[in-house]
Amino acid sequence: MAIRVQAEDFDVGAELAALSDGNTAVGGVASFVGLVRDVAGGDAVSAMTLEHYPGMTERQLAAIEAEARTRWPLDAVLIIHRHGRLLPGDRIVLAACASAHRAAAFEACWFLMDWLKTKAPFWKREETADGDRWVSAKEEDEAAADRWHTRTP
Amino acid sequence: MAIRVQAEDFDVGAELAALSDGNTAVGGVASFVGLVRDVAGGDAVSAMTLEHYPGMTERQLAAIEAEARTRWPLDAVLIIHRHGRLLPGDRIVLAACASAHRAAAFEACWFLMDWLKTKAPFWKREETADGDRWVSAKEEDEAAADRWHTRTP
Amino acid sequence: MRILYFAWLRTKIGTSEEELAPPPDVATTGDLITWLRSRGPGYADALANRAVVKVAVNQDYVGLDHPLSPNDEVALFPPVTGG
Amino acid sequence: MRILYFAWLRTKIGTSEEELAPPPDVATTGDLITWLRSRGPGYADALANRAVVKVAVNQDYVGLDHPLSPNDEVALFPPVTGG
Repeated sequence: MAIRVQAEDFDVGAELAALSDGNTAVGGVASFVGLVRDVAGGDAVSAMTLEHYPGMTERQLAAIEAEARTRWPLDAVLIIHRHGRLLPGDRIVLAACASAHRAAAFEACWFLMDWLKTKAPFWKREETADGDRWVSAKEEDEAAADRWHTRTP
Repeated sequence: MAIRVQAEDFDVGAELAALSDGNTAVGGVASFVGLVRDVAGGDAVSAMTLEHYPGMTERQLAAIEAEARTRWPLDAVLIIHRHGRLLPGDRIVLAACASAHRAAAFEACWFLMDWLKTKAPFWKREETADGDRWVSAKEEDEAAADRWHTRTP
Repeated sequence: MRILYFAWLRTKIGTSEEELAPPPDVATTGDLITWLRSRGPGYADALANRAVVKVAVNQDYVGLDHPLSPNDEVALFPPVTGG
Repeated sequence: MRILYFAWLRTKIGTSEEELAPPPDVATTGDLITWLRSRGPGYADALANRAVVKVAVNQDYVGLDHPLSPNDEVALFPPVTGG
């Protein structure tokens, strides 16, 4: 299990290499890096702050990872999520799955991101020219997570 | 367009960072790194050699990238594929897609890998205890590529 | 009972955490929200629309009919927006 | 006409590339394969099963009914196994 919640940035290349290091049964590593965008809802965003619920965050991410491991044959899983103030272009999150099989790695990584978006207790506050505002949850994120209830890998 | 066919290894972290560098419209980068496995068809593999068709390889990869760009809103696409002799654990291929939208990045990256497996003119020759052998194409790879003919993103 | 608030629930209520002893008739998470609403305009505003209030008890998501114990850690927050 | 062979077609035929001038009745890629088979046991073995022979003309995939021109670059190879 590899779940990390931190303010610091992370080294994507080193993290991905570590996922398969010493395990030559791994055929591939699928990953997703989420970045801060400079625009949201048509407005320029100069920065954002990620608040989270320490303790529950780690608990929920661990549960998401455990669920992924029951659904797909994974050799390694990694989720790193940052909190605190971030600027456009900054990395927010890394999800990565190593597997002998390409489809398992892709599906599991996508699943992690969809669940993380709807289950992990993080909240984004954006800084715009009109002041600060909390980001609203997107219905499309709920729909993206819901499809994993019915879809069999 | 970023297509590279090379004998040398690549720096995953640097390549992924470069995909979104200076473009703060990118919300995420989905990627896949393919690795040499130490076992195939139940036999231990000590090394493999990737032969390719110089010229046609670049042409097919460029066509695959162009197709992905017509299907999904992508800010950047990268495909790096190595040739020559590789050892278990070595990186073979990197496919990565940057987009404002998570689903587009994931789908496009998966599409690239499925098409690359069935369209890019590379052939693997494995070294085993019983001698060298050419890898046979997998029907499951054909099926994986075929689903993109009907599936609408 | 320890009550935590996050994101705009926290800013509307004006605190991130408080130790409260709800009356005995507050048996469920739904009861707790109803009772909290009566504690002031900030609470009433933050908890006006139950549909956008998520509840966790001891760091697990629960519904509005979840039973409460005096030593529970209860968190109220809007739908999550990380990732 | 420049003919290229890859992977096990190359090893069975024993060359990676040759310049050939097929007779005038070799009009299509299918005709070419039939003609190549007659050039020797290595060719016959390599090209025995058309179902596993892929053909590219000037670096694009084509079928077995594709017309040929004298200056074409024709490549014959097994199904690809990269990635």
